[in-house]
Amino acid sequence: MRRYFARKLLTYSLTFIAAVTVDWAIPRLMPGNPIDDLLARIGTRCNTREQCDAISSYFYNVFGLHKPLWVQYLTFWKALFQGNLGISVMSFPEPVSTLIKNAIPYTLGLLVPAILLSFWAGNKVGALAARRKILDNTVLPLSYTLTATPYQWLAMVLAWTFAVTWRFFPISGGYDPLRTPSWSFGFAGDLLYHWFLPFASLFLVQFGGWAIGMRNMIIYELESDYAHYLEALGAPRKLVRKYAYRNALLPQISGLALAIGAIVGGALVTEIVFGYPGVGSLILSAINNKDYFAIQGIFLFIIVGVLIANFIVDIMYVIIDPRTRIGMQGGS
Amino acid sequence: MSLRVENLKVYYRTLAGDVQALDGVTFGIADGEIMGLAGESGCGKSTLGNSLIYLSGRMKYVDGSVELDNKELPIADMHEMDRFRYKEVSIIPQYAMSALNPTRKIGKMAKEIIESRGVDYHSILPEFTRRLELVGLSDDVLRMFSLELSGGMKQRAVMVLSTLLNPSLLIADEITSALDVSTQKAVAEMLVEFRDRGFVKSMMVVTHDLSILHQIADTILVMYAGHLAEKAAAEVIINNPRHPYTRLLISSLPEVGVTYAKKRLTGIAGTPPALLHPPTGCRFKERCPLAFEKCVEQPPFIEVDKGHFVACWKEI
Amino acid sequence: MLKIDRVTKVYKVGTFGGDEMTAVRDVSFDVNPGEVISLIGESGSGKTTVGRMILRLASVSGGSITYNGVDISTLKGRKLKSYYADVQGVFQDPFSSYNPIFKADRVFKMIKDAYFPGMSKAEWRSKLGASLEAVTLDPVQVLNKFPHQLSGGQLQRLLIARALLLDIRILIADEIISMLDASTRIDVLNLLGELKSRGLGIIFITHDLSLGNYISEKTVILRRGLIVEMGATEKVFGNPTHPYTKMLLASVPQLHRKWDEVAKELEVSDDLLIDPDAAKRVYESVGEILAPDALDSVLVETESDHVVRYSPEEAKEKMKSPAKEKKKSPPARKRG
Amino acid sequence: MTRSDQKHDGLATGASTAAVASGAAGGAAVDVPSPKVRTINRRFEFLYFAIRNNKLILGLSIVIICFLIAIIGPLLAKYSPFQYTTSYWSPPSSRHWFGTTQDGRDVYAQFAAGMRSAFLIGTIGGVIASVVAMLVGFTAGYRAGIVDEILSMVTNIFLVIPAFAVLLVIAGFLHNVSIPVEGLLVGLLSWPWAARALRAQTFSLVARDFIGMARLSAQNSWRIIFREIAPNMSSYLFMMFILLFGGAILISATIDFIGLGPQFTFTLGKMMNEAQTNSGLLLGMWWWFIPPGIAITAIVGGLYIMNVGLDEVFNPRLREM
Amino acid sequence: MVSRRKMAIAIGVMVVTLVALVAASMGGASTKAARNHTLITGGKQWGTVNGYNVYNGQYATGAVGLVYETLMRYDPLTDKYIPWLATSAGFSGKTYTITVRSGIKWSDGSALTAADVAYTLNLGQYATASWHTLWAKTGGATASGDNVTMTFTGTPNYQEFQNAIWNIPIVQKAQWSAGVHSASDVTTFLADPTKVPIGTGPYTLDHSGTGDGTVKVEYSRKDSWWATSIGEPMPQPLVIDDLVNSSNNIALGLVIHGDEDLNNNYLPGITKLLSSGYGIVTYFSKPPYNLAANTAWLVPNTKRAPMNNASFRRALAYAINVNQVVVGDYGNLVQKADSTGLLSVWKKYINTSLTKKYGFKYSPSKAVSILKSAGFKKKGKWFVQPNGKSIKLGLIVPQGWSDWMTAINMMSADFRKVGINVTASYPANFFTLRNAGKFDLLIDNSAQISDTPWTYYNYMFNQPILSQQTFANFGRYTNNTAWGLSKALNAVPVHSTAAMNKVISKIQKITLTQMPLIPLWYNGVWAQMNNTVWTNWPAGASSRHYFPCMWNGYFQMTAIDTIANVKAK
Repeated sequence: MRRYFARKLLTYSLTFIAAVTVDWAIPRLMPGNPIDDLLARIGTRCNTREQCDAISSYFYNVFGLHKPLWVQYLTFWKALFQGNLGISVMSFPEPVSTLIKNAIPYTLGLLVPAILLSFWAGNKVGALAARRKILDNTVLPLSYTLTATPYQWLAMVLAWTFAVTWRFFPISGGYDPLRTPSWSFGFAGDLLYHWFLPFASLFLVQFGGWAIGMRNMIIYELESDYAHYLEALGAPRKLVRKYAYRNALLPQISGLALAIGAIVGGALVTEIVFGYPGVGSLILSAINNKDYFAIQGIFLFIIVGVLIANFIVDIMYVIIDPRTRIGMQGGS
Repeated sequence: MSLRVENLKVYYRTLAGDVQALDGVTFGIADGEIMGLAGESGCGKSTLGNSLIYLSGRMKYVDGSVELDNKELPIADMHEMDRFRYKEVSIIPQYAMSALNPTRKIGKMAKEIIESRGVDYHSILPEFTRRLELVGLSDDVLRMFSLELSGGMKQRAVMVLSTLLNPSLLIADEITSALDVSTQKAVAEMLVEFRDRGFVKSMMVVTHDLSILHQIADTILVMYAGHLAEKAAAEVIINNPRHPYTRLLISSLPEVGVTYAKKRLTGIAGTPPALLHPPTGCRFKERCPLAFEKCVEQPPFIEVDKGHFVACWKEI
Repeated sequence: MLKIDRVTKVYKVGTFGGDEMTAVRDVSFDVNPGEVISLIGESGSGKTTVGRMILRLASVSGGSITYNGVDISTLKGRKLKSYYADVQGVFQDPFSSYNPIFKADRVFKMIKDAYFPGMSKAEWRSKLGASLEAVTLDPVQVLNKFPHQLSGGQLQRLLIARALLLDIRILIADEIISMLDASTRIDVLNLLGELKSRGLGIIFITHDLSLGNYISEKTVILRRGLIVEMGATEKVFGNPTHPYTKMLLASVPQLHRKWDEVAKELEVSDDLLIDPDAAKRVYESVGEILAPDALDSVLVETESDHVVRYSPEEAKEKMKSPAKEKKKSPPARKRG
Repeated sequence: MTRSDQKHDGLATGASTAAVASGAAGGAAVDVPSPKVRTINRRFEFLYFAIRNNKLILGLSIVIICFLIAIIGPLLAKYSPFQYTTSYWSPPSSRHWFGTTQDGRDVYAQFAAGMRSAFLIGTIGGVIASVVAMLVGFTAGYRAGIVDEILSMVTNIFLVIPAFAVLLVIAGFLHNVSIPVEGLLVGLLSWPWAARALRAQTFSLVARDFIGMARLSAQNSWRIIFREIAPNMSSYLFMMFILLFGGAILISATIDFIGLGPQFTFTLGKMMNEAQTNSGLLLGMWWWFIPPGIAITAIVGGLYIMNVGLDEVFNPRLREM
Repeated sequence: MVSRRKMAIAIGVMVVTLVALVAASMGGASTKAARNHTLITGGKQWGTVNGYNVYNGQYATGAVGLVYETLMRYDPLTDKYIPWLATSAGFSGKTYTITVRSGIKWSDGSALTAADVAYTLNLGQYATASWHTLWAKTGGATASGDNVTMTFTGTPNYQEFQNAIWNIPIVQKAQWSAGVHSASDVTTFLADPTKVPIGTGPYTLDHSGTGDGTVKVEYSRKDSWWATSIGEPMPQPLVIDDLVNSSNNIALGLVIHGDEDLNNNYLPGITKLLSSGYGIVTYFSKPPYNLAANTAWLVPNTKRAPMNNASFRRALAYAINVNQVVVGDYGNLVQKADSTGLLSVWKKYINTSLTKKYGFKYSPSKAVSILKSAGFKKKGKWFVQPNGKSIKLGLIVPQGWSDWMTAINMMSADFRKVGINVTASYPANFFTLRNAGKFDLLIDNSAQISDTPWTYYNYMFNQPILSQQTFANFGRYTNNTAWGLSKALNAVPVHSTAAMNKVISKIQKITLTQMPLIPLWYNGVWAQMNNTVWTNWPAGASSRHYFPCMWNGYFQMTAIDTIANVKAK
């Protein structure tokens, strides 16, 4: 068990180190310079050259870009461990970590329910579809369509249908801007109201994937030896399917671990479509504003988030699958 | 007679057409009898074993009837057959090592399957553990996953589970082929023990290994290319075979003590016929050294001696 | 010619190879032209590993395998190629030995490409014909066919023919007949016998004692990577000494003798089903891994051309009186 | 890794889960009555099932139709995708089949060009990802040992890093990503699941005796990998390529949607991006953003369905269902 | 069938939730102020609201104007300065004297004094202050009584100084002197959100409403505002919410739904919606719909050939079909620029006889003939330079600026039609390329509307050319005469129109003949207003001639009048 986690931890650490290094290197390898962009933004207030030079050297200092690269790299790490992701250019002088902190609740609020509910519902419906021809003939094509749909497009279609044409839901935002965030039912309701469409589009795309996966896995499981054995002993179909479902769920869970990265990507673009104030919208404005520090910070945050999510799924898998659990305890 | 099979025909559906894997077999197994079913691969012996309990997707019931304890087995009806499975007919499958659900503890799986057949698990549990002990397994295995058992342990667990409801007929399908000689012997002797203790009334042991059957079977039924070739008491088949195929088969088996230098054995020339379009008449005639004109007709499976059935024109 | 000298194989298992599993331990024997050696053992005995090490399909962890005085683990490139021109193998599963998507005679083509690139078509055809004839195969029946269109016996014989193309000296036959039907396996076995008489050295790996007995001059009984008994075949089978050998012999299903008769004769207890505890013990001893105290056991030559493994104490006794020993060795100890 | 992991490796999305996994499962263990029955030619058998598999036919038809649009579509366009005409915001008409954008460009022309781009990027991304996956997977599976350890670690690292986020960052910093560059990036980031699946497959194939036979025939490693192992996985490789192809289209559409894609070529994602940023949604210009999404869904969905069909064709166990 | 039951339950739960959601959102609207007391604006604030430091270029929308105020305001529509915190401000000789209005109170209740003004102006000692170079030419500001004076050591930069005066927000000495001790403090002070900025304007920042600043910045009206005493109406909105903008598209949605009363995004297609019943209005009801804010220029890099050739630059000017951009790209939301590039505010400075003589208009054939007579030759499809070298130029704009991206696509097509090989692209590092002079052609509009054309000419001719040009003369045009004239213009006192015109005419001849920059169109003061909740918006057809715009610098022009005059419906 310890060895298993040691290995996982090693993978994750290496991933993290690689990600941090890439993250640090990319903006420094690319053409362009964040300070130029920052100055361009402030440009209207900067009327003479001396003044602009003074400001630019000031910003070079603030962002530590005047130091040798290796110092910058070490500083980057040091700052990272202090939870310091640098200062945002677009929201100067706000720290990037604050920007991310503000955006997290929205992204998690979208992602977690969407992942869990779609996983649960997709698997259930997929299992039902494997059982019933009618369902199979309806759910399956629908699922294929959904899972092949780009997240952003489904989001656009939902927004167009339910927010623009029918006006059932708001087009954008995390809550009615006139409201002040508070612990009230009114505000909670408003949050949910704004949450629903982005959630629905994330949910639907993933749902399709899980449903198909489960449907196909079940069919495989039903062809396995233990299923045939049960059938030969006259066990009712229900029991056989129950076993098949349980066992088919395991690869689905490991599939979940692999899919998390893609789902996060989907959530980002969905947020963008709906102007949902999460990490996705944040990274878009960071990119549009060439806010290197924010881009770096958000990227790292996403990596860490995905690593944590993967780790949770790993643990879940270990708990659910006796094979890995026993294998880890050094059993036979 | 515990089991009575009449003119059973079960074919395999393939692209090219039906493979006549089991083409009209008639035989019986008496109460308390262990019948060995032997033959080369592809002779239809597993098809016969399986068709008595579970016709898989590609198997097609064509003709014939099966009677167990004077009750007709609805082998062609997947659903109807459920009533008889496990309780009346049971199987230790070829894939016994992988027959256990990998994600259920063995006890729990047993409970679920037994209760699904309307039997109270708790009342049967003492007997279950007793039998597990008999085969050298402690009741700890009930709290284990199949992963935690060795191959032999899994096989024994399946043997006990399969026979727990004291079926009238047990089909043991190639259960010793993948085992080492020492384990093979233990498992084979266990089968006998199960019969002796009345866990099962009668048994059909499907294997390609005649020497195993000689050790444990009361009678041996030899199949060739979907047809029955010979059936007799085990000793008779081994020591006094009458079908040319059986004879050639036995004479080609090396034994401890026989050496290449001293006694050169020979195999049977040729290969078994394809069953997609099987030859008419005796299906062995192409390889048979004794074949003559009459062999173009299919020889009947006839009792030539008491309890000794042969399908060969030369023996009639 | 081929000398296996205190060969050990350790597999690394577990994460980062943290654990070790010794599959073969201190195995030594020689193979000479015109001689068949049977390596007999149950699964996990290391018999296949020995074969794979000789064929350089597995590396050697300890000891050495030398061919004509050259350590084969040093062979590379052209030298390895010429080693394979002398030493070849045939494996257990005939269907697995052929790439299922290519025609079966591709195995010949590979040999031609590697060893006879310049040979003319006609010359090659006659060489191939000779090889096929040696294994009694009709070229018309077997050439230009997919593996699944041929029977197991035909496939195994094709593989032997493939080895014969190279004018080999040593053939490793790893369980080559265990997956064949009873009606054809004896023919393949007889073929090995013929090759032997042509001067080939054959290592015949099997779990079936009767087959080893049928064909070989020398027998090596392996258990959990260790040689427990070894010697001339008639001595090993005629006078089985190690309890494991006896147990194996007693377990072989025989056509004309029942198990109890053999057991009685060999003094192997056969009470496992009567007494659950006994049953347990037998199973556990079969499934048991190498007992630690077996490590200091030694091979003792009990008679000429017959060595048996004993514990150190017994060995001392044996050394003193190497005469016909019939005493049972203590039962294998269970691991704590 | 547990066995089940290996079996079900490589699942970029839930859908591909089973599709890939199914490819991994071995042949059927049915008691085939006689070896002679198998004499039916495999190719014939494949074709027989292929032309009778509705899913394969349906998926393939969709993909072929899309492909034809990509090939012929641009030839039929009366305008260039970047050409500004004088009819702005117009809904579909006989002059502009798919209507025009707010600045008067022909949506059909953009759509047709976008279809071409989609197939191009799918091909580039799919090929690159397949090649990397094959190199890594084959090597790791064939070499085993320390090489395997290292490659697996690298694979796992790439597997956990969300490719999309990396692409976002790289594309955000690179300016003017062309379709080939975008395809390259997508390809270089989407191989890991395939590599892992291939590794498991190779692992099981290496244990097969014909590999040993090839070695005994003095064949070198690469020869064995590409002449013995790879051909055995051709169906699997093909299905893997299909999934990578579809995946590349989806990922690139997302990148393009964020506005980080190619500037001088039209892609379906770029169309959605322009429709979104120019408020096509709010202005009710459905003809602008509906077609590209339908096209992507059709291509990718068609590929998925095709894949399941192929799976059923290649894998006898699934045929009865 | 347990699973089916679970399914049913699940679907049930989801339906109930959904219904609850809709109900919740339709019912209880418990906002702080009723909608008809709340003015919702948006369009300026991109990204998070970050800080209220008005000397940092990205201060929260409205911080200057609603909270902080300036000494003077300037109304470009009438070309008049409006005394604001100062009752008067102007030069007498080299001394600039400011008389601070009495009776003005800071939001903490204390009075605005000359000391506050002097303190603010003396922040110019720090290099990060925008008026640092101006300040350095003076002996600093000194306060005496209600007056603050600054005395120049040489010729005063009249134009520049006057421009600065109405752009410097006045801060409270007591609050700022506590925290500002260095150059960096000037731009970062008050970053701490718990510190309420103390200003003189009609509104105060409401931290509780602003929250984390990711959604909006909220202002609450003060009960009293000094400006009512000079006839300014008390603004009606009790609350102003300026929403954080994430995309034009979302902004449009808000405007359509009446959820944003005033929006200052560039919203393509807004004209389509003017008559569609959403209640949306613009300043003008017909083209160009909006007032002009600045000139978009085509900037040729004069350090590269053939852009160093004035004839070539002229040919470029003739080749561009600006009308196509105006109609096709902008949907008539902008206007074609005058040949001088000067905004209509500066009409009085345009020498029409010069523009008649040297002005250019779209004419591909003229472009070709100019090129030919300047020695350019056609080689196949493309023109080559007189020395035979080929011409292959890039035209760039920043990535993501969609209207400009479309514009350069259209323009490069125009150039290619003439035979000049130009390719459009949108590099991510646009600003780096621009500042370093690594480009052929680009579009820029850095110079904004102001009280003096000097800002434009400073932008055009600023010298010397450095390795990094951060704010002006991106084309690196070196013309000492022109630069000298620009400096001379700076030294002409404000309001001396005749003296200014004399200098400007000379400059105009240079701009029209040498074409260091090619004026393209006037970017608009994008403003779409919704009449659903608030009315009385500025309109060209009414007497309310104000800038309906929340951009930086526009409050002290006339935007504050927009706020003061809106009325609840």
